[in-house]
Amino acid sequence: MKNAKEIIRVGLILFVITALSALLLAFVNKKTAPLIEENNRIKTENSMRTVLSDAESFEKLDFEGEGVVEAYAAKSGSDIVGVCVVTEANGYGGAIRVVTGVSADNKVTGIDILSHSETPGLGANATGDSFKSQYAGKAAGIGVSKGTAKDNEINAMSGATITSKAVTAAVNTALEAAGEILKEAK
Amino acid sequence: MKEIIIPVLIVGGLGLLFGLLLAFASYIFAVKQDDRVEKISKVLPGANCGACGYAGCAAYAAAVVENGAPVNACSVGKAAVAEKVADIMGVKAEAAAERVAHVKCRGTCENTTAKYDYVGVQDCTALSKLAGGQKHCRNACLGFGTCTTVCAFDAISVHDGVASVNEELCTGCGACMGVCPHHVIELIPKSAKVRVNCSNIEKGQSANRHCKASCIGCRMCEKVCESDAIHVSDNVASIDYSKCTFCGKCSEKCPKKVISIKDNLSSDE
Amino acid sequence: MIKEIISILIAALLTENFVMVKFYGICPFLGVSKKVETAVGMGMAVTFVMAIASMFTWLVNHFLLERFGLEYLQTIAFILIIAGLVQFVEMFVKKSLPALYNALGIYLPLITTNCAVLGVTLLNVQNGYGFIMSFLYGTFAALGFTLAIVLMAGIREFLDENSVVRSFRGFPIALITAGLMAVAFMGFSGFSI
Amino acid sequence: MKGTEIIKNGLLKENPTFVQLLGMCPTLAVTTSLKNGLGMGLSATAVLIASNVIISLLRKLIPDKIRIAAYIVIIATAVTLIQMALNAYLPDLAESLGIFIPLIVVNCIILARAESFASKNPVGKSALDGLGMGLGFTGALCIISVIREFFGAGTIWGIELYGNVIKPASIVILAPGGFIVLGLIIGAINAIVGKVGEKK
Repeated sequence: MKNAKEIIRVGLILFVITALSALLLAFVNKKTAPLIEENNRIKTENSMRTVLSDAESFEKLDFEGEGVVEAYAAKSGSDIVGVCVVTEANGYGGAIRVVTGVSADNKVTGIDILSHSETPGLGANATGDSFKSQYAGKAAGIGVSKGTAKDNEINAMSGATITSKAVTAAVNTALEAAGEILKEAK
Repeated sequence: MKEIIIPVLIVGGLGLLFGLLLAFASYIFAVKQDDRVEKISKVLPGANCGACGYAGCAAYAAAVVENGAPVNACSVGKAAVAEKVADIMGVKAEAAAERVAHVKCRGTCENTTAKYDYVGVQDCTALSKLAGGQKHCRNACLGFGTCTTVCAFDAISVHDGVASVNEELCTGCGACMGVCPHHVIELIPKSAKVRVNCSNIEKGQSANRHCKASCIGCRMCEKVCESDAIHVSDNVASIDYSKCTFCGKCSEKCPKKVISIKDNLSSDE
Repeated sequence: MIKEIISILIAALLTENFVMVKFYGICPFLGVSKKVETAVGMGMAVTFVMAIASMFTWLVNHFLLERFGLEYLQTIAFILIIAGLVQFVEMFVKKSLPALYNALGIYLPLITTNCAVLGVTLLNVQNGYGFIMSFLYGTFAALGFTLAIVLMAGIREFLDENSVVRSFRGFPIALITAGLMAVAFMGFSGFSI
Repeated sequence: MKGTEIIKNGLLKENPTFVQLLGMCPTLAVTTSLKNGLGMGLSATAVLIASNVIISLLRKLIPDKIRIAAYIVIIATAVTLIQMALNAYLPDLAESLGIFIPLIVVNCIILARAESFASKNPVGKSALDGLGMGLGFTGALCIISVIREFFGAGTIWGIELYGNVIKPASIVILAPGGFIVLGLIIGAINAIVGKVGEKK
């Protein structure tokens, strides 16, 4: 019978440790979740401003789409100047969240990387302007080329083709979503 | 409040489940291992050199506990380890016969000459395949240092074409003995003052012709030894150290000075 | 469906080999690859843990975490499951295969922190694989790990330590060999069905 | 062992990266630039000290049967807490260190030190061991990342050196480069330590 008592004792010790850890985590998460939410919202707001500079305010739209996280109508005054779409795609190390600014005539005004877990020094270079600026002015269906980029194509980063393709996929998804939103708004 | 209780229940539940599972499993899989084996293997140096004759320290520890292997067999750990192992086993440890490697050859460049010029892999085994090596004497130390590569204690090195052992570093693990293609190295008690420095098995005059420092099998040492410790078998003398009293008479009588006394051994190096 | 399984198999074994391309599980990969038997033993232990872990973590994630929106608990829940499994495997191997247990030594408990095991469970969630797919990906990834570690053990056993410069023996030459193997595996990148 | 000896041990004699070859996953993946190497090293040191202290506090409580599960839960909790705190209160620091924190959970050094040191020694020594091992790890990471960044990207800490003049060998940053650079460094260290050993 001694064994049974021992087994229960060991089981309870692990229960106490895990329960305590979960309690701590839940408590800290409860306090930090709203803050993190707020930080993310500010960050998204800032990148949307950089991506679509001539918009003053961003109104969240309830738009559902495959790979689309959220979409905002970019307004200056009352008329819609463009659309900002936040999309996600799977890169080399994990999900990459991209915000794409789309002008009224369905062209990319600019993109920004909100979050990624790509390898530092390789995929992580996607956050650099030299890579992001390639998307400006492109229309839907952007291609990725390893050699010299033809029209509507961007140059993949050397050693990080998977990341380049993932970011491009995210931008294309955003362009399609923006197309639908702009069609409805007209 | 709900979103605190639920995680605690989920992760806590998982923890409890695994706690019970592991505790239960530990009884099913309880390994009846004698804790002395654990203690002994901790005390051993862990070099896994196999000098004690077992596959490694863990195997030696198990052998000591299960089938009573000698407590002082660890020649690397020497007396210190033997004591510790002894008191774990509750047995008295007699002084371990500390053993050292000894090269039975003095075929240096001036004592013997080369049959041919060898250009190829600098390895004794390779060289020994070519007519028994570069030196005229076919049992000589080949001098390419394969033994030095396997010695984990850097105790053996080649000087003037012949390997020689630094007895302070040598732990008697026997790795060099195993790898020497001509078996010129043997393990002898460290305290052995009298040593035979040749392993040439040829008859007198050809041995003489092949190397100035070779044993010609004249048996003078055998005649003069009172404790019947030294014998000549296939033309080379060898000492039975359990009988040898290190009186040194054989060394005086040996016409070719093949048998040396340890204290003058290091001087003539 | 079959095409998708084969493409995952090829990816896990070659193009995205867990050790050679994704850098997961290097500690045991270097530590245990001295002899082929221990490498195979380690491969089997990791395969068992990764296969079971992939299934178990998918169940826990689907029915418990996602239902209550507790994604932040993923790391701790998954690693708890893996640790439980590894300790179970450790006891099992200690009882029935003591020789393997001694050979693996510290590297058996270190399977818990083996990035490959936790990596595959998190990847299953991120790729949104179903129950069967998670199990398959876990097993294939483990086979990729085993392939790499056995190849490495084969090379290191064959590698004659004596021909290597004394200071490069052991881990340094193993690392350089692994680097050259990684170059070979880079040849597979971009290959897909 | 005295305090200073424990730290020297972690830094030199039993350096986790160069001698024990633990924590390889983050070491090879992250050392592509000095900034990342330092970031990873420091965050790993913080977690290592925290987990060593907690584990050595609880070492008498935790039965041997569930030691791995208990240790890893403690480590994972510590890491997740730090990650949450960073994201909430120091968003910009989290920005640069964000990617490294989850990697720490699977860093073998922490569990290895917990299992071989913290579970057998009092709190003071365990904290010192955590510090020593952490600094040893950070030092090693910095050495590797300086070399890989210089040859692979032509920059150090992001400052352009020769990148536009000669095309840097980007393979040094890729997977094979990591293995080979680390192998060469350990070989060199063995050679140097070997020489010093002989002279002593």
